[in-house]
Amino acid sequence: MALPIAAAAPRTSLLQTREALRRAMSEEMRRDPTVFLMGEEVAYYDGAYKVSQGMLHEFGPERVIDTPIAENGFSGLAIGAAMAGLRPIVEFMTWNFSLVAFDQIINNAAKIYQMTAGAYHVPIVFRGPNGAAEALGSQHSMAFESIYAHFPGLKVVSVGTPKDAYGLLKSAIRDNDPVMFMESEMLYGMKGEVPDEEFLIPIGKADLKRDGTDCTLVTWNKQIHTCLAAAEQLEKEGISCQVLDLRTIRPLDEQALFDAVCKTHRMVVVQEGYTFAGVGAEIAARVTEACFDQLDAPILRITNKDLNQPYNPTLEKMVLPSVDRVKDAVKLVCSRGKGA
Amino acid sequence: MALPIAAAAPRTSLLQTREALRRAMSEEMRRDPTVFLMGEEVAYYDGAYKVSQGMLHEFGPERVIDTPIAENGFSGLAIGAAMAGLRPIVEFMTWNFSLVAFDQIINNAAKIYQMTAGAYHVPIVFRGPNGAAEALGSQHSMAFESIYAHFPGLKVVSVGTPKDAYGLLKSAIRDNDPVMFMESEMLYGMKGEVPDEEFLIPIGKADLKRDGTDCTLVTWNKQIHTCLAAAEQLEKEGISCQVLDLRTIRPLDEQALFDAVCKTHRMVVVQEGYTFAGVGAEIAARVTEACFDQLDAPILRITNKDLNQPYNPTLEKMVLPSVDRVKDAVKLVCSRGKGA
Amino acid sequence: MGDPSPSREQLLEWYRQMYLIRRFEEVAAKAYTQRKIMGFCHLYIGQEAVAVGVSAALRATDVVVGGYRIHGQIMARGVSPRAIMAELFGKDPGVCRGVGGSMHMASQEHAFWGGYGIVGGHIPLAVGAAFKNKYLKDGGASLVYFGDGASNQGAFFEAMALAELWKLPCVFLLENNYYAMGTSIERQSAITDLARRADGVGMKHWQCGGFDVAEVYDNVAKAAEHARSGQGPVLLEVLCYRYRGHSMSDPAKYRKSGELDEKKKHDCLLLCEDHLTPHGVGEADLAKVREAVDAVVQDAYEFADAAAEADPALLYDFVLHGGTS
Amino acid sequence: MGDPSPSREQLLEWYRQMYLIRRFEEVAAKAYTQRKIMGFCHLYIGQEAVAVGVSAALRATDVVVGGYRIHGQIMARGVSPRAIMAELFGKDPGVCRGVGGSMHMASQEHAFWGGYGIVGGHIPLAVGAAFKNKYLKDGGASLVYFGDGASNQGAFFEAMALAELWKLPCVFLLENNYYAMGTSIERQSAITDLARRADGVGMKHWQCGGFDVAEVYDNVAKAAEHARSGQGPVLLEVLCYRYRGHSMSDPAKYRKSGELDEKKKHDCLLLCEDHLTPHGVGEADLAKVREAVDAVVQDAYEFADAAAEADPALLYDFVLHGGTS
Ligand SMILES: Cc1ncc(C[n+]2csc(CCOP(=O)(O)OP(=O)(O)O)c2C)c(N)n1
Ligand SMILES: Cc1ncc(C[n+]2csc(CCOP(=O)(O)OP(=O)(O)O)c2C)c(N)n1
Ligand SMILES: [Mg+2]
Ligand SMILES: [Mg+2]
Repeated sequence: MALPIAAAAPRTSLLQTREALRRAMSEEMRRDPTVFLMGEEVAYYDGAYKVSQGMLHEFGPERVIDTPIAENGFSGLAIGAAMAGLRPIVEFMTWNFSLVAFDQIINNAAKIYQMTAGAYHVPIVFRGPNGAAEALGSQHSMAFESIYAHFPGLKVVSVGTPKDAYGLLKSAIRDNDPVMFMESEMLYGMKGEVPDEEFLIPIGKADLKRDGTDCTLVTWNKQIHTCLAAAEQLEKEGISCQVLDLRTIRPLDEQALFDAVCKTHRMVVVQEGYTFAGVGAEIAARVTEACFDQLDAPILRITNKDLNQPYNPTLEKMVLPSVDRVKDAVKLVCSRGKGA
Repeated sequence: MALPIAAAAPRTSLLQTREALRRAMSEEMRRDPTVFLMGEEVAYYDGAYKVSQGMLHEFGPERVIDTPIAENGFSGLAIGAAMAGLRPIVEFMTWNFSLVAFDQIINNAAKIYQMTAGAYHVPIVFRGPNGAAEALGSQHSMAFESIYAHFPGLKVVSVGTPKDAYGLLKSAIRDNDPVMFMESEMLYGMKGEVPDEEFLIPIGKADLKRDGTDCTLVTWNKQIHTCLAAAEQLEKEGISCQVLDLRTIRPLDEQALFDAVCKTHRMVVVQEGYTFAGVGAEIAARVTEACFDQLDAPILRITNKDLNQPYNPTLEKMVLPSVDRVKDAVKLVCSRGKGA
Repeated sequence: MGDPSPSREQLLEWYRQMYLIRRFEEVAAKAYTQRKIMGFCHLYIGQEAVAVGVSAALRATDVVVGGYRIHGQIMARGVSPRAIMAELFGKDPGVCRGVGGSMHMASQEHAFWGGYGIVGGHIPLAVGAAFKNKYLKDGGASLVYFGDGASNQGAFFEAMALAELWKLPCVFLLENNYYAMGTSIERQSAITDLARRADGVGMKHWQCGGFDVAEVYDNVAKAAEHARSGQGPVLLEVLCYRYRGHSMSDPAKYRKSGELDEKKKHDCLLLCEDHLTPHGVGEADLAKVREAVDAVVQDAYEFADAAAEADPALLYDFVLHGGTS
Repeated sequence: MGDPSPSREQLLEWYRQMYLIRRFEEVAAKAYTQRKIMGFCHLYIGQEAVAVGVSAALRATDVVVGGYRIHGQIMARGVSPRAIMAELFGKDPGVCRGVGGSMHMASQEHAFWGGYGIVGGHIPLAVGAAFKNKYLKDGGASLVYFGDGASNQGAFFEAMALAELWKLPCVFLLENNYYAMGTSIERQSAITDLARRADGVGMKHWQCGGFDVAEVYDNVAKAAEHARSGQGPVLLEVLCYRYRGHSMSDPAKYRKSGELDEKKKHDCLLLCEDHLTPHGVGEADLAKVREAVDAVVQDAYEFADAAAEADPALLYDFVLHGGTS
C-alpha cells in the first residue's frame, strides 16, 4: 500500500469522556461477540451517568444487561462467565459499591489464574466512576486505586482524558487478566480530541502530559488536571514542572518514574484517596529505593487528608488535593538545592 | 498501703499466646458484662485454634456465641450491637474470611463515628489469626495489616508475643474505636512470660525488642522472630541491628520510627503480606520524608514476594520473608557509609 | 397492639406529619435546584404514610435504621425540620453538623441510626440493635427500612437468617415502591411479592398497603409486638410508591404510562382526609394544619440558609472517638 | 432423565468409583499423618455416593464447581488419582502443578473449576458458567457443590436470585451433612430442611437421599434436565454424612452418641452391594474390584511420593496470564 506523500495529521473528533468510553465498548462489542456489558441501570436507563447510552438499542438485552443490586453476586457471576470464555465488562455504578463484591474480586478474580496453575484465567473488566464527585459524603467518595493495586493478579488503570479512556478501555477489554478500570464522574462531561481511527493504548505505560525540568508531578485520573493547573502557575513563578500521568497504576511504569527522577531529581506524587499505604507511598518507597542518590529531596505525597470524606462541599475540598497544596509541595522540594 | 522494702520482681507465668489472649478476653468479660465473644466455632468447639477454650463454660452461650458462616451478617450485627452499647469481640476464624465482611468493616465500622458526627461510635474488636500458616494455599494465607491500615477510622494491632497479645488485646477491648487485632496461627503455641498482675499495653506504642546501632529492623507479628534471628546472626558478623516491634500499625508510632532512624541511619522494614502499597511502603515514605537527611541508605522493604501464595511448602517459604532475605537487605544498606 | 380506629387527634397529628414531610421535601427540591443542597437528594414524597405509621407504632427508645431515602423517616422520629434542613445545607446546626448530608443523618436522642449509602449494608446493624435488646433483656425492638432493590443484597439475607436463628426482636420493613432507580421490580426479582424472601429462612412475613397511615400503623404495631414477644423477627412488606424520580437527576421516564396518576388516587393525604371526615374534620381545618406546617418548613429553610457553615475543625474531631471504657 | 433401574455395569462402575474415593481418602489420611500432605486435608469419606451420582448424571462438558472438600468430586469427574495425590503432595505432576493443594484443584479438560477455600464464594462462579450456557445457547448446564454451612452466606442467596431471575441452567447441589465444622445444622439455621432456602427467590427445589448412588443419579439427572430446559435453576438438597472430622485436626467430638454408627448402616457401598445382589454380583466379584482399586491408589501414592517437587518457576508463571484476545 502506497503511503500518502505527506503524512496527514490524523483526523480527530472532540468527544466527552463518556462518549470515548462508549465508543471503546461498542467497537469491542462489534468486534467480539463474547464481550458484553453488565451492571445496574446500564441498559434501559442508559447508565446512571449515561456512559452506555444507546448501547441497549444497538446490542440488545442479551449483551447489555441490567442487574439487580447484588454486586457480590453479579461480580462472581461475571467472573464465572469469564472463566467460561466470555469477556464481561462489569460496570459498578460507582467503585464504592465494589466493596460489597470485594471477596469475589480478591479471592476469585485475582487468584484463579494462579490457583488453578493456569487452567483458567479471568478476562474481565470492572469499571466505573472513582473518587470524590461533589458532596456525596462518606460512603460515596472513595478512591480505589490504592485498594486494588495492593493485590497481585489484578491490573489497575485510572484514566483522566477522553483519549486515554478510549485507548486504555479497549486494551482492558482485550486483556486476558482482570482489569480494574477507574473513571471519574467529574470527567465524564470533559471533552478532548480523540483520533477517529481505531487505536489502542497499552496497559502499563505512563504518559508525560507536560514536560519540565525542576520537579516531576506524578499523578493520574482527575488529579492530572490539578497538576497541570499547578504546573502552569508554577511556571510563572519560575519553577518548571513535568506532569507524568501514570494511567496504569498496576503494573507500575517503573522506568518512566526512574527516568523522571533522574531528570528532575525531585518528585511529588499527587493522589486522590487515603494516604496510609496508598499508591503514593509505593511510588515514594520504590523510586527512593532505586534512585536514592538521584533525589535532592524526599518524595512528597499530596493525597486526600487521611480522613473519611465529609458532606459539606467546603470541607470536602479541604480534604482533597488542590492546586495550592500541590504548589506548596513543589516549592518545598525545590527549596532543596541539588546535592545539598 | 506500705510498699515492700525492696521492689520484688513482678511474678510472671509462662503462657502460650492463645492462653494470653484467652486470659485477656476472660478478664475483660468478668470486668464488663457488655463484653461478649462471637464467631465461628468459638463456643462449643472451644475455638478452631482453641483460643477461647473453656470460655463457653465460664460465660455461657449468651456471651460466647457460635455463629453461622455469615461473616458479613454477623460482623454487621456486631457493629450494630456496639453502636447500641455492647462491646463485641468478633473472632474471624482467620482474617482471610474478613474479606466477605469488608463492606461492613470499611463502610460501617470505620465510618459511623465520622458519618454521624459523633452521635454513634463503634467499640468493637475484630480478631483472629493473620498471615501464612503452613501450606494453606492461595485463599488462606493473606496478611491483612496493609489492607486495613489504609482506612481512617480503624486501628490495627498485630502482635507477636504472649505478653503483647495480652496487654494489647485488653486495651483493644476497652478502646472505643474499631480495632483490627491480628494474631498468628503459628504463634498460638509459642510460650512467653506474662506478668500475673493485670496490665495494659497502650495502642500506638512500638516496642524495641532488641537494641543495636547499625540498622533498625522494623517489624511486627511473627516476623519479629525472623528479625531477631537475623539480628543475632548479623551480630556475629559484626553488624548490630535493633529490632523495633511496631505492635500497632495504625496509628503508627512515628516518633519511635524517627528516633530509630536518627540513631541507626539505616532501616529495613520486614513485613508479611503483599508489597505494593503495603505498610512497608508507608513507613519508607513517611520516614524518608521526615528524616531524609538522616538516612545513609534508602529504606528497604522485605515483604512477601508480590505474589499469591502457592500451596507447596517449599515454594511458600520462598514467597515469605526469611532470615536470609533480611540479612541480605541489612548488609546492602550497611554497605553504604555514613554521609556517603 | 394497633388501634383499629385511631382517634381524631391521632389522625390529625398523622396528617400533619405526612404533610410536613411532603412540604419539607418540596422545599428541599427547590433548594437543590438553587444549589443550596448538593450531592444526592432522594425525596420521600408519596411514601409519607410509611414513615409516619412506623414511628407511631414504635417506642421512642426502639432503634430505627434507615437507608439513604431518610428525610421523612428521621423527621417522623421527631428530629426538627430545622436540623434536617441545615444538614442538607451542610450547615453547623445540622443534625450531623453538616458532615453527614442527605444520606447520613443520625440522632442518638431519637434512636435514629441513620442514614447509610450502601444499599442493604445497613440492615445487619438493626439486627445488632435487636441483639442488644435480647442480650440486655430490655424489652426493646428495632426496625430497619429498606427498599425492594435492597432485597437482592446478601447482607439482607444474612441479617434475616441470623435474626431468625436467634429470635431477635427486629422488624424488617421493606418499602416496596416497585422500582430500584429505573429497574422495575419484575426486572430485579423472579418473585415480586418480596415478603416471600423471608421463606428462605423460615421467618414470619406479610404484606400490607402503604398509603393508609392507619394500616401501616396497625401492621407495624403487630409486627413489633410479635418481635418483642420473643417469637422472632418479622419481614413486613409495605406496598408504596415514590412520586418523584429516584434522585434529583432522574426524570423517571421508566414509569408505565398513567401509573403515577393511578397511584396518586390513593395518596396518603387523601386517604387520611377520608378517615378524618367522619370525625367532622373538614377542608378548613386541614388548611389550617397545612398553613402552620408551611410556616415551619419555611422557617427551616430560612434557618438553614442563615446558619453557619460546617466547622472545619470537624474534619479532625470525628476521625476516631479516642476514648476507652 | 434418570434411569430408574441402572444396569449391572453401571452399578459396578459406581461401586468402583465410590470405593476408589474412599480408599484414596484413607491413603491420603495416612500420607497426612506422614506429613507428606500439608495444610488442610478435608476428607470426603461417607459422601462418595453424591459425587459419583452427580458426575454420572452430567455431561462431560457441563461445568462443575466445588468448594474445598473436593478430592472425591474431582475424581468422580475423571481426573486421575495420580494427579490428585500428586497435588496433595505439592508435586509437579499434580493437577494444579502443586501450587493449588487440597482446596484448589481444577482441570479444564474435565470442566472441573475447583477448588475454593472461601465458603460460599464459589457459588456465583457456577451461575456465571450457566450464564455462558444461556448466552451461547450451547445446551450446557452447570452444577455447584456446597455444604449446609455455606447456605448461610449471602453469596449463595445472591447467586440463587440471579440464576432464577434469568432462568439460568444451574443446579445448586447442597450437600447437607448436618454439620459445618462442629456446628450442627439446628445451631446454624432456623430451618433445617435447607432446600427451602430457594423459596426466598421462588426457585424450584427438593430434597433427596445421598447414600444411594442411584437415587442421587436420578435426582441430579432430573434437576439438570429441568435447568437445561430453560425453566430455571434447581436447588437440590442431598442428605448425607461425613464419617471423618471436618479436617484432619478435628476429633469430631460434637457428634451425638451413636449417630455415626447409625449413619454407617446406610453406607453407600453397602447400599450399592444391595443393588448389585439381584444382578448376581457377589462378594468375590466386589473383592476383585476393590483389589484393583487398592492397587490404583497405592500406585497413586507411590507416584506422588516419587514425583518432582513443584517448580519454583511457577511462582512467577502464574501471577498474570499476560495475553490478550
Ligand atoms: C451497594 C450499592 N449499590 C448500588 C447503589 C446505587 N443505588 C442507590 S439507591 C439504588 C436503588 C435502591 O432501590 P430500592 O432499594 O428499591 O430503594 P428506593 O430507591 O426505591 O427507595 C441504587 C442502585 C448503592 N448506593 N449501593
Ligand atoms: C468465608 C469462610 N468462613 C469460614 C471458613 C472456615 N470453614 C471452612 S469449612 C467450614 C465449614 C463448612 O461447612 P459446610 O458448608 O457444611 O461444608 P462441609 O464441611 O460440611 O463439607 C468453615 C467454617 C471458610 N473457609 N470460609
Ligand atoms: Mg424501591
Ligand atoms: Mg456440612
